[in-house]
Amino acid sequence: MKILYFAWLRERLNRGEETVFPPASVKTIAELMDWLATKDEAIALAFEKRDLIKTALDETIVEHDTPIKNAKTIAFFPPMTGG
Amino acid sequence: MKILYFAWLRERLNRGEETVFPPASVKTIAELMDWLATKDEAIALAFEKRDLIKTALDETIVEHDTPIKNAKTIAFFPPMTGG
Amino acid sequence: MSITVRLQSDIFDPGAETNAFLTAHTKAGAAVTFTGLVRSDPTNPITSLTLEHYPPVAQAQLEEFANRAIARFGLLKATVIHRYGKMLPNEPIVQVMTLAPHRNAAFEGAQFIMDFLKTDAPFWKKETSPTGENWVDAKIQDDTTKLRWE
Amino acid sequence: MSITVRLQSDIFDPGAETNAFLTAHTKAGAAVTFTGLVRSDPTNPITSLTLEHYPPVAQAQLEEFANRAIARFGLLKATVIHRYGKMLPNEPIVQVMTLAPHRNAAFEGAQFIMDFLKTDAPFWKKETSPTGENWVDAKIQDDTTKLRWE
Repeated sequence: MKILYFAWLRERLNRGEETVFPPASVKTIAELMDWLATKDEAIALAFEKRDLIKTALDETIVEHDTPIKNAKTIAFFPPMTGG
Repeated sequence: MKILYFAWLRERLNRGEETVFPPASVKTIAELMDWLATKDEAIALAFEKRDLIKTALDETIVEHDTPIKNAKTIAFFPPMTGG
Repeated sequence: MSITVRLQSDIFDPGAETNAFLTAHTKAGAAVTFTGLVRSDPTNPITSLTLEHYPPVAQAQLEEFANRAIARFGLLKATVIHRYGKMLPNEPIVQVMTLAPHRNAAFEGAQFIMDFLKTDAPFWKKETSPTGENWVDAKIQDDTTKLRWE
Repeated sequence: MSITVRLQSDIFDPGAETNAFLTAHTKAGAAVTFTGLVRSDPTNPITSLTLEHYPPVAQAQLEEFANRAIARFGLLKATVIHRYGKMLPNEPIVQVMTLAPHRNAAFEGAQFIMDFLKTDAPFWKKETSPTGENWVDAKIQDDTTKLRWE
């Protein structure tokens, strides 16, 4: 599963993407965030305020409680500031 | 005193302006409209629906009950349709 | 001067006017251009539109609306261009441009000016169609729309 | 197609885009162009602004907002141009253009697209100033503004 990071998340983690293999017990995006946080202290810190992290699953913006199923790409990013 | 007519008022009356000399008893625009109507049947007809006639006194848009005083120019016109 | 009002019979170039309006301005973050076009609905086509106006009052009223928009919405700049005389379908009739630090001010400033322009600036439209000439009726809806600013 | 969404790093010409958008269109009576500019307030000047984006999602979201605006306000046409990469003060960042039979639809359509673009399209702004770099915080006000369309 490919993970993408954008904006200050990308800068803080020093990477824009990575490939991870979460166990079958990780069923939702929220659970994926918990699992990523246990593996990496920088992620744990960056994900501390959960409501400041937005997510997209296979290029569709979704809520944290969305089931991952067979998703190929999950993106994490801060609230948008375009325009 | 100069009177100006615009749009369909001008077309119906066949004139864009005229000079009139109302008596001293004509004190407001509404009274001027009454007086003009007594002098000219086309004006009487055109002024029949008073709320469809807007007015300006010396280049300022005003209500019908405005005193004329020493006004130089009074304009009559239909509701505006610009833009 | 932060406001400009131009009445002219010549056609104007909407994009060139926008670019001329968008000169560098400290604090500018948002610009809105509204362009009113001569509409010729295929179910009721017109061959031309003629606008009559009362020049000094039209100029003064548009300057007043622009100044009130500047004060009310904190605009940095506002320009109104309004044509008179004969024009053809799809040609521009009017353009209102606003510049502001943020988008809501720019949008609302332009809407405010257009709402008052529609009902309170002395312009009158006459449509010419294959079947004759017709003075356009004022819309009650325009009076209602304007009430949102009270 | 009545909607166009373009993401690009190159600067664009606001007026030329407006003119290209204003092609003759039956029923068109009103056009609105909103242009967002790189703001550099003199009390807190920046040297440049850099926009990061998530390309496929940004494209899809903007197309969705434009299509929803077309359906909701009866627009004839809508175009969104959004830049990414590095840009300088006073340069255009974004332009939204709407074409409609009447002015309220054109204004509201452009406002609707901008309101959703601000909060729901994946773009992120980083300001560079003489004192360093700073990711711009999202504004709660933008979430509130969007609620007017519910």
